[in-house]
Amino acid sequence: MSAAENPVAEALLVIDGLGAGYGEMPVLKGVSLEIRRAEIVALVGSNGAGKTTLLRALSRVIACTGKASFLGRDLVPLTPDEAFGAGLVQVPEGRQLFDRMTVEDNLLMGAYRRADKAAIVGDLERMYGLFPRLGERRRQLAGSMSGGEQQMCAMARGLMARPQLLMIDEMSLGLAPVVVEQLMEVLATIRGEGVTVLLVEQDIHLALSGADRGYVMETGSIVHSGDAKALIDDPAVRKAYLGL
Amino acid sequence: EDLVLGASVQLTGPVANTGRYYKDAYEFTIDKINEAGGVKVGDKQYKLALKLYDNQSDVNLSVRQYTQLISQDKVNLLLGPFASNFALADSAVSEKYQVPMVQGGGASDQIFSRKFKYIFGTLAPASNYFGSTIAMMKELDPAPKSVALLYADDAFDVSVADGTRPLLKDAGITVALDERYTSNASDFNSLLSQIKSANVDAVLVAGHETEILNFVRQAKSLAVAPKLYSFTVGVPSEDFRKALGKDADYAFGMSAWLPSADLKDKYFGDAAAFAEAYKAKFGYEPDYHAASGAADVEALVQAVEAAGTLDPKAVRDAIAKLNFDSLYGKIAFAENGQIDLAQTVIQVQDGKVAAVYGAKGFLEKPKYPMPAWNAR
Amino acid sequence: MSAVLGITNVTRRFAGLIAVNDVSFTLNQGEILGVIGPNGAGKTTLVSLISGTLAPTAGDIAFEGRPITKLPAYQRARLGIGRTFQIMRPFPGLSVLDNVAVGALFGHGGGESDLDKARELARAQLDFVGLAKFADQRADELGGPSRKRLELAKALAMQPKVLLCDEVMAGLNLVEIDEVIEVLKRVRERGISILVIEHVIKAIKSLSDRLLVLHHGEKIADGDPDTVLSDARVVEAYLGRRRA
Amino acid sequence: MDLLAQILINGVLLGGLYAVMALGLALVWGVLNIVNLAHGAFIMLGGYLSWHLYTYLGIDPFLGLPITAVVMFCLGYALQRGVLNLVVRAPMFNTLLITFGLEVVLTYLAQLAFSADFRTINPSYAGSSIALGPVVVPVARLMAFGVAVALTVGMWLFLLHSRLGRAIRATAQNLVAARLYGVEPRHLYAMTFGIGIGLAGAAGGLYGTVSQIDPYIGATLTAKSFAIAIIGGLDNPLGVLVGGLVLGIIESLTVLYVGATFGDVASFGVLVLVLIFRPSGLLGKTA
Amino acid sequence: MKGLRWILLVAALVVLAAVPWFGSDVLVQFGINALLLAVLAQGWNIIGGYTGYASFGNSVFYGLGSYGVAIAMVQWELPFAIGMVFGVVLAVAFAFLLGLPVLRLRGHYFAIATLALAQVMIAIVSNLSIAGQNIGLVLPPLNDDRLFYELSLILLIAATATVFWLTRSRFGFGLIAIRENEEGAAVMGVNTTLYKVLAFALSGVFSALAGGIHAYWITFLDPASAFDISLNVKMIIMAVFGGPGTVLGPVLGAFVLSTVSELLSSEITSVAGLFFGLVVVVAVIFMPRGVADLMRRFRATGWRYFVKNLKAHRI
Ligand SMILES: Nc1ncnc2c1ncn2[C@@H]1O[C@H](COP(=O)(O)OP(=O)(O)OP(=O)(O)O)[C@@H](O)[C@H]1O
Ligand SMILES: Nc1ncnc2c1ncn2[C@@H]1O[C@H](COP(=O)(O)OP(=O)(O)OP(=O)(O)O)[C@@H](O)[C@H]1O
Ligand SMILES: [Mg+2]
Ligand SMILES: [Mg+2]
Repeated sequence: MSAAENPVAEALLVIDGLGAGYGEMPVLKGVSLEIRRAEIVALVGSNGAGKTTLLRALSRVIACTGKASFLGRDLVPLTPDEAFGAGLVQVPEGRQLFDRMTVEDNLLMGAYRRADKAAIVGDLERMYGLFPRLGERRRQLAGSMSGGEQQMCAMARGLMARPQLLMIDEMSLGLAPVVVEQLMEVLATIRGEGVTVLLVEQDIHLALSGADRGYVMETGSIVHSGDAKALIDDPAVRKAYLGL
Repeated sequence: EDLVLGASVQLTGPVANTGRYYKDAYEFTIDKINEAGGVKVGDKQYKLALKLYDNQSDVNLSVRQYTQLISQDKVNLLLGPFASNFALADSAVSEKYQVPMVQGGGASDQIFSRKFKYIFGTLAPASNYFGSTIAMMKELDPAPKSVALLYADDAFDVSVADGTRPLLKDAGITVALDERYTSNASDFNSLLSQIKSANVDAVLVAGHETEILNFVRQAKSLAVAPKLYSFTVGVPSEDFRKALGKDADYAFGMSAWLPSADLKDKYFGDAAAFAEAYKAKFGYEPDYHAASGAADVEALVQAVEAAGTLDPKAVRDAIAKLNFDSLYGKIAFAENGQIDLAQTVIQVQDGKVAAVYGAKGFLEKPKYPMPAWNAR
Repeated sequence: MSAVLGITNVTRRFAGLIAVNDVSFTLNQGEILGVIGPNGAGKTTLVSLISGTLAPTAGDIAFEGRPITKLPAYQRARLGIGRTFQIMRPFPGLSVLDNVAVGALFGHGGGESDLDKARELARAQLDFVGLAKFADQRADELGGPSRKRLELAKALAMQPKVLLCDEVMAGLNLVEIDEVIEVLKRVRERGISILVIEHVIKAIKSLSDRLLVLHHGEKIADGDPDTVLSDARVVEAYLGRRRA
Repeated sequence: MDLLAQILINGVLLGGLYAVMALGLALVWGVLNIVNLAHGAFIMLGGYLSWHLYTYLGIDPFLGLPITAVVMFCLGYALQRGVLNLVVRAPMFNTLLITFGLEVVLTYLAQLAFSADFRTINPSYAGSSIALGPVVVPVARLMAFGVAVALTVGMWLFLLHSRLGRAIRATAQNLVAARLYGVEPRHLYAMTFGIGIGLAGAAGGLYGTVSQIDPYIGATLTAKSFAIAIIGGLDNPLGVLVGGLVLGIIESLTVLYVGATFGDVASFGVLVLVLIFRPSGLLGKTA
Repeated sequence: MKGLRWILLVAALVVLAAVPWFGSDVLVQFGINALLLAVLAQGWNIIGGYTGYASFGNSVFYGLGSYGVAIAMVQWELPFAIGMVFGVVLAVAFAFLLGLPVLRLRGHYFAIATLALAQVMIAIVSNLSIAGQNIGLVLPPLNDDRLFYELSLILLIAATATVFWLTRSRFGFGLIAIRENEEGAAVMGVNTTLYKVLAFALSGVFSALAGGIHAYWITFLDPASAFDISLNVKMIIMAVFGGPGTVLGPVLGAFVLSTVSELLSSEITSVAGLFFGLVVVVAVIFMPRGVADLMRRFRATGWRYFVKNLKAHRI
């Protein structure tokens, strides 16, 4: 509905009938959705619904069928590095840090495709400002950090890429409430800078309260969608995911 | 009809470099004998043929190949592989099937101490490799008083060292440094530094050709120049002189065989003719490995002709009784199956091998003492 | 109530960093003890110290009154200490069922020696945590949240006396969290004492009999959940304004 | 005393050579997690290449090093792209198998192409030396040592502080994450292997100036390189230099004080001890 | 289905056992070598395939077994059987003494440390006069290849039965858990140190017995051939080629590779090695999960099996 209110915003990502799976087993069964520039979209759903699979397909690490276009460009034939190059950046499930590299090297890897050296240094400092713990530990090996610290590192690495669309899988996982709160503010800030966010979350309350719009996924397809506030109030959603 | 000789030698693998002497010598000699009409057994005339396998420098494979040669390919008689450890294992096969093997590739004393009846060897005994060198040292002026004895840690070279020590003692030469080193060692800097600091007159090295090459090159780069150094291998071979160029000069060595015209041969005329024809055919000079291989073929042929039959047992007895002159020297096996040949001392002089000392004393003037590296 | 676990003045350092600083507390028989604290406060380190995968720099740990500080991890497991890993470590090439069977084969008291029986026990645990349908899948094919459940099932199959749960609810939605809370409550009914680390405040509140707060490796609060959660220091360091 | 000084110098110079030999192996192993059993065979090929350049074109072996390294780099790049990339995601042991196969193939090809004869690269200065008082420093080894130090330091700077170096490390540690962050792994893997093989080629050139080459030297060189890489640690090229030096010195001292057959025992003994007390090598980080 | 498999297995064993009665001498000798290599690969499978520790030290066990037999028979003039026992004792002692420190290392580090042990053993044995130092020992020849063949076959059956038992025992499960995640195994109660050492020793026993048989058969051994690293590489290659961590994989791997290598060396004698290398490379690319996996899946997928493998493992 937010999209309807804001018809001028350009469609950033358009997915139509997207299918993907592992080996012989299909997981996504024709997913369709649309994300516009500078919005925060929440993707929620129960365990095993296929959210992570969708992000993997969009990042092109697994094969997919159907249509997906990003900024008007067909995503399907791209390789992961090309998808990244187009501005589609993912903070993956399970963090996937470079464990035996330092925190700083991890962040710099986020900026691997960027050539603007000075700006990279600036962004690095910005990340250390956002996550002081990372600043204190810039020489620590990422793999030896605590779970939550690693999550911060993964977030910061994603931001270092200066994405067009940032897809975050399980953002709040393992983070202290106070940090989650800060991160939601960060998302609001970068949205203000024109970055679009696709937020996959189990904490539906959190996700929908911070997002503009939401999609609910169930066993490989979208079952509900709409304005975030409206979704929270949707009795079906409340019953299935909030246990109310 | 064919009289087939079987052999398995190292055509590939780490010792292929020496293995090829045997292949070439076997084929060369067989061709020559066939040109001369082949072998006459009783009143039948046979052509010689060779069945040769590549054992890839793998002992297990060579044992299997010898078994195959005897039991499937039904060869009549056997020629040997190169190297003592191969000869040790393979001689058990010839013994088992009671087919005689004459081999010119293994000199280790163990091969001949097992009381096997079907193995014969044409290399000189390991223990006496340095015998003639030490005899010469006594007559040099000034005679070396102290030596360093270095040897690789394999069966053959340990045997050489064991045989050399009492000889040195008898000659009244002190052994200032007695070191065993790892086979295939490529770094001799530490040993050379010790040699330099012990200031010995002579260095005797029993090892493999690569080691000797390394030794000489590193001796030069560390400016280590004793009055004399002598090596069990390398010096007679062309490879050695090619690899070292001028630095090969002054190196002493020994050979039980030299391509001299004094060694008369039934098929080749004499050893010099053999060497010449060999070089013309294969593009490199034969050394004692090749001559020994050629002699092995001749020994089998002579024994068959003497026995007048192809029966392996009869041939075996004929081999034991052989006594003939060949390009390699006099072939007559001792009770244990090994031949005894005196080693001639040789030296590289101006890029050529010169025979300097033999049973009858000096043959040519040795270049002695060796000058410092920067003075040559 | 008797203490099953006694932690006395335990300290653990990592090159130049004190992860756990002079912490003492007890876990009582049949109790559920909640442990919270900011990211990097030392919670996971504490669990590792108790389970024996890390050795303390100083201090003592006792199980049922006997010192276990020097025992290797496997002996502690046989005594009845089971743990889960926050950064999940299944046996990736084994089936989900066999992952759990390892616990049954080797756990408390040396475990079951018959393979078939162990698999039976394992199946029961999978039912219990709701993973039965994945029994024959390879463990590394499970999605994140299912792996959390697998961690729990593995630890439970050991038939432990003490269960150390390191963020087993992270990444679950509220309905699923309620299911796990139920599971843990039933585990406690079997007489198993539980230490839970969790950032999901709702869960920790409804589960814990007592709450322990770590901050910079130090214990800053220990007591009744409601009191602890309203402690000003805890609010500031951990909860943030929104949740408070 | 002079002897000891001489032996130490020998050890240090030998160590430098060892370090270059192991550098490529450590890179490929530490970064790509490929235990390259064909490493020694690549050193051997590098040696032959240098030998040909020297013998037929008269190019000085040290000046020829860059050529050798570049040619070998191309070979490595092609091999990774064409062959090894096909098995990157197969179970770990497979890289062991496939590099074993490569080593056999390369060795036999070398024998077919170059025969089993020994080759030496013997420029005029190869045997010369500089006398420092009673101590003699062989020129060729000194130069090889200089190249070794330069290469290691260069590698260190490259891996730790360049963008490409960082990406190489990242890809090795987490292929999925690296791809998610814009790395093109096919090319990067090939670059890494290429660099490793280029280094092996350079090592071969150096080796040829101090020792001789035949098609079969590979296996021993691989084993030696292993020991060095591990003693120093795989994380860090400087570690490899340290590993090489430690090994060189220990071997030289062992020959002096214990006996020449104990060189290997000492070096491998030290290796085992280092591993037991510092499993990530002397300079490795313990994570 | 199950019954059929057992019948096939028994039939295969009968045929194998009968080889010396109908096969040529060369076939029997080839058989002895292939069987012993299969034993080595199977022994390695226990520590490498099941426990996940890539041992390069199994050739040390092999060497100890060889020397056990040689020393007993040559120096003490004891019968062969006692020599075998002595070899096993040496191997087990070695596994416990050196396994303890070395098995603390993981992954490639373990591999290299064990590699080093073989080097050290060569140096030690070269200095022991009872072991004949560098010269080695020459054993009395026994012309009974049939006996050697049957002994090797029995040993292989024993090794394979042991591995089969592993797959369905608590001990084997513990080893697999260690392979999959050692820390995880420890916190679940697996005595990792003990299990690893036991696996190392068990794998060593088979290697030692194989070494003992081989020494008596080839009648000669010296330090370099007894502790030959390339033999260790061979057994790994065979186990991996067949499928590590499976019951029959290493045996299949050993048989297939031995046969290929034998055929090559008798057909195209001097470039045999080259082709052997190529075969290995191509095999890894198209069947990286080994012969055992191929046998299992090939029937269902046909030639697509190779294409699928290629697609699944490349980047
Ligand atoms: N690597 C894999 N191999 C095989 N199947 C997989 C793999 N990863 C996920 N799956 C399966 O795909 C389905 C969808 O998983 P996915 O991870 O996309 O769900 P999700 O919505 O992200 O759920 P979660 O809340 O568990 O993260 C699940 O049934 C899961 O078991
Ligand atoms: N191996 C290690 N080396 C260095 N520092 C470490 C190591 N392990 C943990 N740390 C540090 O110790 C501190 C405590 O870590 P721990 O994992 O116990 O935190 P935690 O309380 O579990 O945090 P989280 O809630 O994020 O999981 C962290 O700052 C972490 O970076
Ligand atoms: Mg997910
Ligand atoms: Mg934690």
